[in-house]
Amino acid sequence: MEFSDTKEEAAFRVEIRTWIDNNAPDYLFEPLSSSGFGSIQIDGFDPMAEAKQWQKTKAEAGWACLQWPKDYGGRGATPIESVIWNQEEGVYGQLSRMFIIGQGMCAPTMMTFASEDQKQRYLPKLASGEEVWCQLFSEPHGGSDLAGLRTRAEKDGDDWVINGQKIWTSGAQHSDFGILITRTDPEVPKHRGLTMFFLDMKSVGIDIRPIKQANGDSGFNEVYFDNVRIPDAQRLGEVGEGWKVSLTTLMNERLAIGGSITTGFPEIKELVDQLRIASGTAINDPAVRSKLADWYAKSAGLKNTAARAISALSKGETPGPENSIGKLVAGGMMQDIAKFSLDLQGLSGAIVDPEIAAGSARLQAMLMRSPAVRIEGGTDQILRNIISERVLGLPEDMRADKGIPFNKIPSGN
Amino acid sequence: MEFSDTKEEAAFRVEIRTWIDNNAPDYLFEPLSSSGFGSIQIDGFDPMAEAKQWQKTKAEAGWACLQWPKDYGGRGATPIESVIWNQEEGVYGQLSRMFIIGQGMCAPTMMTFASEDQKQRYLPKLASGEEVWCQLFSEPHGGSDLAGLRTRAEKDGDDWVINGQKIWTSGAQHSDFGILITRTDPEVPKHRGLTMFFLDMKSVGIDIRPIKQANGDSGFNEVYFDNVRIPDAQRLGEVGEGWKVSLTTLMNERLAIGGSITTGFPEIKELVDQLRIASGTAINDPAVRSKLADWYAKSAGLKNTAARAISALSKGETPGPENSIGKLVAGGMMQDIAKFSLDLQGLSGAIVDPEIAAGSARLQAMLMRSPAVRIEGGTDQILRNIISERVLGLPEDMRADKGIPFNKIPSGN
Amino acid sequence: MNFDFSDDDKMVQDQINRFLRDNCGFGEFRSVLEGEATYSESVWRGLSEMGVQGTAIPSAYGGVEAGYLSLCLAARELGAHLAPVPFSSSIYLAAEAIQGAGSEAQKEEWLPKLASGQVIGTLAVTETVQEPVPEDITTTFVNGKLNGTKLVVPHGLMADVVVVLARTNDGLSLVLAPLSDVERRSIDTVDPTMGSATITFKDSPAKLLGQPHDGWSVLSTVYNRAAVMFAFEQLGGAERALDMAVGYAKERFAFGRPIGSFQALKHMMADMYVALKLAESNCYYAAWALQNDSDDLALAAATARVSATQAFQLCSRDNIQVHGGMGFTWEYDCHLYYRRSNYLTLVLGGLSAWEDKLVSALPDAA
Amino acid sequence: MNFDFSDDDKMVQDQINRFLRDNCGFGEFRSVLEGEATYSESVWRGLSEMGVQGTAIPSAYGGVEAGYLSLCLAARELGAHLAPVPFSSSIYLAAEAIQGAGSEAQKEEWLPKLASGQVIGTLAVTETVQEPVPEDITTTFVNGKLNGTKLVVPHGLMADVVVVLARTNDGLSLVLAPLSDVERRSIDTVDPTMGSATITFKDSPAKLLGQPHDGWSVLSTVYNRAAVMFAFEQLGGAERALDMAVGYAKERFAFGRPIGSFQALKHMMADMYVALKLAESNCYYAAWALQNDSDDLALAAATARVSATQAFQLCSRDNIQVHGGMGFTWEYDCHLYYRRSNYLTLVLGGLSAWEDKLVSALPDAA
Repeated sequence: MEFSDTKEEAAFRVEIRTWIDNNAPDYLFEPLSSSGFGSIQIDGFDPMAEAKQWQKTKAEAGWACLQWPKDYGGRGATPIESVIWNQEEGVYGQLSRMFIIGQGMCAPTMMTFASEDQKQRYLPKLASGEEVWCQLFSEPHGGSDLAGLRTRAEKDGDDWVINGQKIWTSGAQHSDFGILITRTDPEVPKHRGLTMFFLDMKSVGIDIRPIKQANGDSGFNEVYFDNVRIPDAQRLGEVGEGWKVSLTTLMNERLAIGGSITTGFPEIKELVDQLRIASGTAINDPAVRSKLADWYAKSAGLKNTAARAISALSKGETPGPENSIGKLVAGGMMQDIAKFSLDLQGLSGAIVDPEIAAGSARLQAMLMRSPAVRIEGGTDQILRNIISERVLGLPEDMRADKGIPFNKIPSGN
Repeated sequence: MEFSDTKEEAAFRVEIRTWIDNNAPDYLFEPLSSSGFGSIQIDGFDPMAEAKQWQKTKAEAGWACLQWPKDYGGRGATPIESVIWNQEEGVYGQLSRMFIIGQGMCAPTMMTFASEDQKQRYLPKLASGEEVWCQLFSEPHGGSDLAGLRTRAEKDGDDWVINGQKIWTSGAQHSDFGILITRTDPEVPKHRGLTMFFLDMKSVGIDIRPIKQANGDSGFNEVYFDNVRIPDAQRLGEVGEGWKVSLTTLMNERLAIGGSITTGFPEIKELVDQLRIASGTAINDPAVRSKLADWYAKSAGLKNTAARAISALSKGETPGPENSIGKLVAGGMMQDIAKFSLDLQGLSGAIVDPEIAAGSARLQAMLMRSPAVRIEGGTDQILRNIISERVLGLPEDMRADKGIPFNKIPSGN
Repeated sequence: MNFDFSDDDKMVQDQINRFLRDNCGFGEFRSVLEGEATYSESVWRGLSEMGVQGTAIPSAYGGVEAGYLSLCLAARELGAHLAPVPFSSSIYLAAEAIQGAGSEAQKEEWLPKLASGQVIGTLAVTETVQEPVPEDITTTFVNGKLNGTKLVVPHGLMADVVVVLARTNDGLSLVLAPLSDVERRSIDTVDPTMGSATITFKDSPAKLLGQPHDGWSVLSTVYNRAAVMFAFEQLGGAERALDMAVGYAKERFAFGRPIGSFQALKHMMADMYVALKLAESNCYYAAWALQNDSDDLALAAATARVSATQAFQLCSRDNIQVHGGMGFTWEYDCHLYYRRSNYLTLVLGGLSAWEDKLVSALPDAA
Repeated sequence: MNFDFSDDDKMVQDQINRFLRDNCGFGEFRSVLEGEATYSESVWRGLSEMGVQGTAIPSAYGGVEAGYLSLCLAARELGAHLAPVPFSSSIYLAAEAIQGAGSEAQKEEWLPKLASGQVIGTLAVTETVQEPVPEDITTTFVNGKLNGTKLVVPHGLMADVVVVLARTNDGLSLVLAPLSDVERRSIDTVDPTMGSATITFKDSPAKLLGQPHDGWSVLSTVYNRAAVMFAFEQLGGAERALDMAVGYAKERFAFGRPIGSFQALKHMMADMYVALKLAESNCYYAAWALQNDSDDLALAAATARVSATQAFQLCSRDNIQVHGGMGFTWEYDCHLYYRRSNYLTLVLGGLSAWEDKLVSALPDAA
């Protein structure tokens, strides 16, 4: 068991650190460091433009998408090297994360299912940030029942014609391309009638409408399809095999490790180190200490679990569904931390103005954003299903839709 | 809204208090007050003999089973009068509770389904404690699935012949009679093939074996039936209607209100008022105070909810399934309280010797007994089902046994 | 013993419910949320016409004198409908402070106007970004003039008169100041419909309310009384949030069945119900203690406050969870309850502070 | 970076697992539980033969010198099997105290005997019914003689030698006393298999261990190191309790389906898994910190201790719940894990005490 870098790892870390020191947009260090939880806000800068510039700089020096093959714009690096990059990139990683859907989820799907020509055409520009991608999976009627999607794709000559609606599409408004899952056969059980495509987001018939979230941000969109045409050459995988293709995408969601998961612990620690409450400085209050200890133990547990996943990766093992615990733990914890931090401040805890509130109102932002963390990308309930069935091997719940043709499944309307 | 007694209620309370002062076994006051949670332990006394004596004394003076008709050994009192009795009986109520299964659950069933002759014969002796009753419902294979019982009753002339096994029968070893639910038809869906009886617990073929519990007590028994004969005249309700009959019994379980529910709050309050911890007296520690406040709010909530149920009773309304919250809240709370109280005492908290441990080791007894509270008489999970379906009207879970003949239901063996 | 509200009180509650249902829909609410108005004047006027503001104010001062039990039920409805009006600040805080500590002249001057809704009042305490302790109060009241800044005053945006905790010679006192000539600035909070403002007094005229130097202890009494009424608002909000969750879970299908048939969600809602029920029973008792000025009002109020805060926080939070992604849109109403629950948790000081008060109020042998 | 145990360490763990599985079944455990023996001598001997007691003791003192990583894995197996032997007291406590504070002569005298299992050691601190603070210690050590009573000493029933926290002149010191000539009385605790005893010293001969007056601080170091190994025992117990629950839930049917298909139980077990996994990762890190005498051992140990305590408490508690009524019988093994989890929570001081230590050990900017 060894936590320190090997000699080679240490040297690689120094190389990265030096390059970042010389090339990172250090004028963004301060604003990125105090950026509220949720969407990035950088006064006086356009976050997407800054992100694209940083990604381009990295790509030109060979620091974009480290694990991708060099042919597709990557560096052909090892998993551990990639983790070291993520650790060293630090706050600038917030800029890079604007491409995470495309690079982390669309790209692995393209690598597995697109033609070599398509890979050569699309992947390098995805790596360099020149082209942005989104993922069109969720639908209003689906919710946690991802495979219950209704967007239709019908064959018409060499094209497919798409009609329907997607929702919760991150970054659709910035995107050049997207991967899209559709229903091509409603008369077979739900997992069997699906087909995956990629498409140009500027296609005729696409209408993108931002969703205003409960916290006032608009990071997601609804995307409407009205007779949108996609050439059959842009199909990913076989007709009717869309669910299997989507699993490639979703599995890669779990591999985005090494970056640190937001739990709220550093924020509340910073608060209670300073805050005065009735009994004195908050950090000295036994009630605060007890909660703080539990939260630290959880956040350390997540960090150490991630370290174990990295170890597994470096041995060529694939991290399994046990990594579902990360978001499950972090979501609830963030919500609890935010609630408790406000509570300690009395009425002034309600203030959300970052100029006035303690800690630039990051904990208030967390209060308003954390309910979504417990829902997006798999609700707490879905994650517990995954853990109990796929990790513990418990039997699945009774299913009302098993083996039933999609168009015969009860839907309440 | 009025919390004080009316003039009549106040007078009735004084009458009870005077009678109890003059007649209660005051030599038992101390031992009953410090009795561990779980079974009653009274050094040098036989609890059942003392309980029978107290019950007999009460019955002779008209203070047994206050709400029952006078003809059956009661007093014909109002619900509120009965509540006042329970409040005033105080610690001596621990003795009376030894008859609670018979008086609270068997008796209502007998009143509804037995013949007038049978009622005249059995109820007065049940009221006076001369005869003790038990309830034979649960089975090893059933668990929460109460209606999944397998004990067979087969007709043979004017008798029924019983074979099978019951479990979790409180007080079977002290009992003269019992009510018994059996399966008379395994070829219809499970709720439809059941039939209820009452029987003499001294019948040939009954074998009673105490179950040693995890906490070392033996309050429950297994009861085996080997060709036990019951006359058809002792059938309660129609053949095949046993489930409906059992609901009468189970519904009365919820009506046992007015006595106070054990939560552990008084015990931990007493502890922390005295206990010295690192920061000083425990009651002054903010972490202790925060938990204490939450527990008090819950225990007050239960007490006030019970008061509302009493109000409803006094208006002739029947308290509904919302009273399921009592045990659900109290069970978990007791477990939390016990754990936290031990925690505050360090290693000495592990001591269970009542002569040495703080508070006569009542909190340690609670630690060891409370897991059973979350299971017996409906698990936490069953109670949440009841609340969500019968109070909130949420749809029932999918059922694997719906409409299937009992002997075709999957049972895993 | 009769642990229930009277039929009269329930009838009044029902009237308020019907009025709010018909006149305080989410359009009304959202125009305040989106900043088109600071509060709903039409709802405020409607409540005035029904006499709701004056429910517990003695008839000698222009009130209805229907008592606190009735006011608590009104609060429950206001909470259920998230009524965007300055009711809580004006009635639970300002009117209570004046009734409790004011001189006869002050009562005669202000209570009738508060009772009729003609004047809106509030209470200003917090000056720093922390739970206030006496040392934090630097606003001064000297020679009839107030000087200083109150950082966050609920409904400070629209109040006409404010009770201010201020420093006098060598102690803290409550003073009463009309808000005609002060600087007020809107301050953003988790619930934009609470009309919060930062108010700066510069030689603003004011008058002592009650005895000098007893400001902190009078404040504590006002808070105890207000806690009961706020608890009823929280209870109303919690109940409505649970209703929303149950309603959605019955109708929304996933995996071929209503999501409300899944135990994970059913049991979550069962726990919401449990929290609600415990809070409700504690609120009932606290209402009785308030109406009867019972000796254990401090304990009853803290108990109701703690459990109603927990219930509203739980129900509003998990209502979002039951709704899934939809629950986190601006368009759905879930976040309005979540916002309100978090503001109401803090308005009289945080939950921890009330837990501490509860334990302090416990009798020595509980 | 390699965050995993070596294949060698895992092989040793596997051997211990197989030995305990074959030789430390519940018959062995129950004979101790029922009071027929104070501990399992055959298991103790078997462990000795495998050299397990000496795992982390230097070979110069008769140990195997295989290091703490290996000892932690051994602890995990002992915890999983609830091995009824005085391993924890003898090795994590007594041997650690002697290794950390003993003179060369004391190490040479005692460590080889502890390493071989020939002698059983323990540590005696608690004298009163509360979490010990320095003022509670009234046992004295004067002129080479111990006087006083230790209320609850784990494995005090069978120990041959004990490290005692005692008062010397004007401070607290650790002293080492053979247990040949003392009064010991069994004391009932939540886990009857931990051999707890009350021990009274009357002019009992003993020798100073380490410097005079540094008893409290050495104790704290011993506790930090022991905490890591106890955390692995807790981890092993938690994992086994979860395995029991999962196994039962797959096989037990109710309502026509395996109870493990109900979300209420599935999600309960998912939460048990989450707690276990967090604890496991924290234990791994703490093992590394222990083996490498890392600067952050205090923090790593407290973190592992807190999360392993929580995991074992949760898993052992909810394992009973999954088993329903059967889980609460003496006959089923669920309560054995529940009992052990509660004893292990307290053995080094309660969870609250460790939460406090954790926060004290946090770096200033976390």
